[in-house]
Amino acid sequence: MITYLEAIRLAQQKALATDPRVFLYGQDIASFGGAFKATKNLSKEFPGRVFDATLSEDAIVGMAIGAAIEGMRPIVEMQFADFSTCGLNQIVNHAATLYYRTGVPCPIVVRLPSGGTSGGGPFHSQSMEALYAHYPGLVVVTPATVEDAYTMLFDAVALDDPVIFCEHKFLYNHLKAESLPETSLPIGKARLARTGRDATIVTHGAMLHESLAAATELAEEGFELEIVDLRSVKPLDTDTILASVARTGRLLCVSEEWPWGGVTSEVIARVSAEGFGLLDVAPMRVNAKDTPVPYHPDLWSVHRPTASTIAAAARRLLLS
Amino acid sequence: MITYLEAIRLAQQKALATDPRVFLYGQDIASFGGAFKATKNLSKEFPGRVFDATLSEDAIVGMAIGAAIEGMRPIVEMQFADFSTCGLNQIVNHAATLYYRTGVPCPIVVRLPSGGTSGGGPFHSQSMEALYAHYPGLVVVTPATVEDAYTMLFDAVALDDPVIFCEHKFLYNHLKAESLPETSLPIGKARLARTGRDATIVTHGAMLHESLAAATELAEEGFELEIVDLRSVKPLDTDTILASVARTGRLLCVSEEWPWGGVTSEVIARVSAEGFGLLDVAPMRVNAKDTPVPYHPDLWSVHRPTASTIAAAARRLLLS
Amino acid sequence: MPKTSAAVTQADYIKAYRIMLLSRVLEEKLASLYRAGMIKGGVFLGRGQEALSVSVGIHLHRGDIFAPLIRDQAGRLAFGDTVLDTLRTYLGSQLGSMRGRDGNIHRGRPRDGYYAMISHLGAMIPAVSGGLFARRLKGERGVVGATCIGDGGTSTGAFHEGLNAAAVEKLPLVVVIANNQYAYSTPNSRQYACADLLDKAAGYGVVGHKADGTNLLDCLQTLRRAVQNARGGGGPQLVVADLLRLVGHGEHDDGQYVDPKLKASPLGGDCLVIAEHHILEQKWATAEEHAVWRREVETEVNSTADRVRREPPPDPEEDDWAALSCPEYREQYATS
Amino acid sequence: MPKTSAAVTQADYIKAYRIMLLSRVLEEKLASLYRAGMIKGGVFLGRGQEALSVSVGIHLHRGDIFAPLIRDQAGRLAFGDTVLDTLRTYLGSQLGSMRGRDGNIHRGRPRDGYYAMISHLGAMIPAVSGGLFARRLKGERGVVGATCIGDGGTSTGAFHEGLNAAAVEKLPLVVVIANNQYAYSTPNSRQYACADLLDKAAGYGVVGHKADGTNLLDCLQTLRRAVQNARGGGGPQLVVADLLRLVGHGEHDDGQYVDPKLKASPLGGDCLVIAEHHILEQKWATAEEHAVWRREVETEVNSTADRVRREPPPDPEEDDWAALSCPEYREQYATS
Ligand SMILES: Cc1ncc(C[n+]2csc(CCOP(=O)(O)OP(=O)(O)O)c2C)c(N)n1
Ligand SMILES: Cc1ncc(C[n+]2csc(CCOP(=O)(O)OP(=O)(O)O)c2C)c(N)n1
Ligand SMILES: [Mg+2]
Ligand SMILES: [Mg+2]
Repeated sequence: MITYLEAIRLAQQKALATDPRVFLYGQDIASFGGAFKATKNLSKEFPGRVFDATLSEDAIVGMAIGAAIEGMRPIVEMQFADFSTCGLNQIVNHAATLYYRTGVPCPIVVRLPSGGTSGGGPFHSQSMEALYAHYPGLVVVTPATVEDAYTMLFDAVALDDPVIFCEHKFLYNHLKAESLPETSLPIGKARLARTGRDATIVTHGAMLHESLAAATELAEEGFELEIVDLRSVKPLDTDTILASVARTGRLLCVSEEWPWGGVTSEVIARVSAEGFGLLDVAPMRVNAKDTPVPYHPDLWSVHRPTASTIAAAARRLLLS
Repeated sequence: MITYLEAIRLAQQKALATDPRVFLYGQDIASFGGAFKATKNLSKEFPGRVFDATLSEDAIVGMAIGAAIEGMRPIVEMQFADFSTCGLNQIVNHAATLYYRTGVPCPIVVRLPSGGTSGGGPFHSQSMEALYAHYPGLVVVTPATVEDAYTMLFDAVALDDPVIFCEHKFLYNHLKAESLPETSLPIGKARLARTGRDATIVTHGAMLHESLAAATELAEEGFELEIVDLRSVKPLDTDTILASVARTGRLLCVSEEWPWGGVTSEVIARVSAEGFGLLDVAPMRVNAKDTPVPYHPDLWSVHRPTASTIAAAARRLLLS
Repeated sequence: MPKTSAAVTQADYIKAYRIMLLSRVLEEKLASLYRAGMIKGGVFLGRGQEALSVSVGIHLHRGDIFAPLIRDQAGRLAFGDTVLDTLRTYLGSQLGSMRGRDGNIHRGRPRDGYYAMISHLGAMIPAVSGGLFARRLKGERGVVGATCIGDGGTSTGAFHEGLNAAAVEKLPLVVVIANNQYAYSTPNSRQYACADLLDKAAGYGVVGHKADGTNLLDCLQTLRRAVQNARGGGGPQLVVADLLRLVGHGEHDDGQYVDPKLKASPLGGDCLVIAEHHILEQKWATAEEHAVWRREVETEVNSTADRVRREPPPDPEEDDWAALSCPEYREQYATS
Repeated sequence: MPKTSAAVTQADYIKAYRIMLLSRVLEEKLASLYRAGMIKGGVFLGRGQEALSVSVGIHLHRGDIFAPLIRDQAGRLAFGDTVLDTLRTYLGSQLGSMRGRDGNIHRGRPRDGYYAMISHLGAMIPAVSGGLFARRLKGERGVVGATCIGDGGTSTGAFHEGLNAAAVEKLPLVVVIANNQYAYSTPNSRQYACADLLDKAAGYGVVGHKADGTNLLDCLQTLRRAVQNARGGGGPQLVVADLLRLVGHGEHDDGQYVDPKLKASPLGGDCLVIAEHHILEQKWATAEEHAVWRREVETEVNSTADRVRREPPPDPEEDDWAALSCPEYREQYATS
């Protein structure tokens, strides 16, 4: 069985093996294999292609940008997504503006181990997809399955533009697959993770699995929920969302991020603006609470959406 | 006549005069009076209370946080909003989490000279309110009038929580008022900038004035637009917005920021979720284009919303 | 203020040693609670760094500012933190200073000058500087602020900006670099290229001090001098202590990447053992007295742990879920 | 690679001087276009810094990497930038390298190793380092990368992180600090506390060089040595040149805060005038020849400016408004 984490490792392995322009750069990723072991053995397998970085997120991203200008395809690992705030300036103001300003694309991939886990606390749990999606010039992806972790990372490396790769730590060892696909939906396309006629849940990342569990719960009550896994939040596949809402007439957006200006508000804004007539009732959203992510497992499990809070919201939506 | 810029200067003067805990910290703000002269003469008037900082945004905010812990009320000036990305980590991960984590509030004000001006280009034009509003623990305000620039800055200093004060550079010398009010709406309350029955425009900052101009244009065509000036984008005064939409049935959100996850998407998401039945037609939005802010004046004036693009959108909304 | 620091006495040494011992025993307890699955997230220990850390905390007064980092359990205890609050924070007790909202090393009581670190390394340097700046503005004299960082942390922009700003303001700041040879798995050879981290002091225009991190006496003397210099108006002080992290980065890590040569070198000495030997050699205490000390701290740690484990966890229903202190500015979202 | 650099010849000096002269005349033109309202935003000149800047650009080869900063018009021209593209970028011409999307000093041609600075100071240091790192990975040898920064820029975290990372990788990077005594209005006394910015070199473990920024010969010699050291495998080189900004921060600023004592000191000398005198004294050219040089550059600058002013501005209707290179990933918004 291949875990989500192993899929990320294998995608990097494949990228290194097939594209000489690829190299890996990040803290503790060489002989140690990374804080989560996402690069385990790669430095041995690809000597001179995997480098330990200094404790300098700004320099890490800046170095990757320079290397990309020279035609390389760096994959950068942030030790936790939360530390990318220290490299944010280079990401949003340098990598993201390079093509627009100079016509030279900036093919870097920044891997962000994202999202909450038990005991992670305020600084090792953040979901930063909305922050990066707000800025023009970045592609922001949020794989929710082992298959997507693999194919989307490989595809991200092939892309000429900077990609923020939000991989979810909660899924690292939690998700497993029998085998890995050779191809898949391209970046930018959402996927129907479950079909149903009664309401559409739009979600991404770890919340896909909470939403699927909620749908199972609701199915026992006779409701069929359709679930759209966004896969990438920028670009956002409005067409697939609208097509689903056209079928169901009801929309629930679920995300582990903070609510203000997050994926849920962007999705609801688009559906309301572009598919107003498709909505039978008011769209709803379920987000994390608007506080830092708490440390204690009991607080954490209430802070983020779960199958049961999603199911409760879905029930309200279905009865409205 | 008092300009918007002078109002900001006077608010700081009043804060320094009335509260011994207040001090100012930022690049070139002491004897030079700041890049925009928002602190002109204050270092002379308040010796030992206005300090030139090193070229170190992270340290500037970090110092302000420490001073706030010790009971002071620092007002920090970023030379341009765009450079706050270099201090973002301290803002979103330190200032914004302090109260939640430790119970000790963090009363700092970070002034961000925001928004586009002719020839400003990609790095001197950004509107960063959405970035900060996404994070829990911050109050984010966007004064659009001389009066608000004055009262909201003074109120921001009095607030126990960190405030991101997005002052608009385009308005600095453009807006003038006869006199300054003693009191005003509190932070967190939106204001009806114009009443009308046909549609609601929700906007903030420099876009208020473009929207007002659009409303004047539309009035000549017989349409009466109501305009809500948000004043603060976090907290967002959903009640005032909903009350207006209840009267007009039509919503157009206008913002100079980039669209993805910006104020317009948050407002539309809230109105759709909480006031779905109030909407007669699909809500619309007008934003800046999803690229860096261009340098050439001709590109810039098409990149951001203007009275005429807002009027055009309003016409479509009214006829839909 | 005297220019030369008063000598470290036997009493000072023993006081410091006993805090080190308490810290070591407490950390062993934390490790065992972690292994038992009772602490979630991670446990990060200061084993091998107690001599340095205690020397920082012990030279600070009430009214000073201290922002400890990952491996400063000993310094925290010396500055007034308690076994009780340490355990409460690790176990996420409702009654701890962080009320379960934050945990492990991310704890403090800012109102008491004991700042609560954020994870982002380097960030506490400007924060302590700002605290000192505020004290100066308020007319307080003789205050010192200290903060610790690792070899890895010196590579952050925050370290640089913070130390530079403190130097420009000539603040009474003591920055202590625990050069434990690794940042997580990254050896110094991949972290910096200067001959010695002390070479950085001149580049900031601050006073530099070197200490042998395995030697309690040297740490005490060096920190006494540095703190007194700062207190006396000498501006920022940069202390670099060489030592070795005698444990994994966290308790999830066996640290097998650590070079055996380093372990075998003088850097690999255990400061606690060395100090114990010194006390016995100097006949400042007998082996029996020492055994009593250890039993005392073990009793304190164990009984406190038992007590905290019976305390209620934070109740999500009771929590106000408020990131802002002003209730009127808290946001309402139409979310579940 | 020779360890000692070849001497700077008369021809080298004159070549450099003539680029300085071109730069000065071009910048005067930019200032007048700004005053006439034809350039929007700002104009930031390198007056007084031409000797240093040209010395950087002139020692780089095709295939090297150069990331100039605010005051590097002379260095840009030496590296191959043109009067034409400078004017096009300032005037926002459609035909300029930035196509009106970015302007003034924010220009470059990254594909030619000529990186386009972003405003955030310090950011170009890791970018050039990354470029050099890539070249090394690709097996290229003998490449050098250079970038410039001000006294103020040394206070950024980016400067520190970038230079440190370059030192760890021992990259052939030359970082040139134009210590022009002010960052905008902020004097060095409020910017750093070290005795000399050169004291920073040891803290990074890089070679330090000092130059007299008012003296072209010294700048040429120093940069030649630094660039050759880097090219020869000596790792990062830090060059600190002392001089004075002989103009406001930008053309909107009269710089009246500059200390008159500094202006009157040797630091306040105008490198262009000093070099001109040197040439005349050395009889490397007559006053008449010099006058011809000046007329030539004036003609070039004026005629190019006239040409560019007739060029079309960017057409918003024609622009694809694309921040991403891959068309399929461009977002569509239901906005007007
Ligand atoms: C800005 C930032 N980047 C990354 C991390 C993740 N991280 C936590 S501890 C650590 C290693 C720290 O090494 P060092 O500073 O030498 O301290 P030590 O652990 O050796 O005491 C890293 C990389 C962090 N906390 N902050
Ligand atoms: C990170 C960052 N903060 C603030 C600014 C605004 N700014 C532009 S130039 C400048 C002064 C630069 O001084 P210095 O580095 O000495 O260069 P000089 O202008 O003297 O050549 C400042 C503060 C900036 N560009 N980048
Ligand atoms: Mg270390
Ligand atoms: Mg300068």
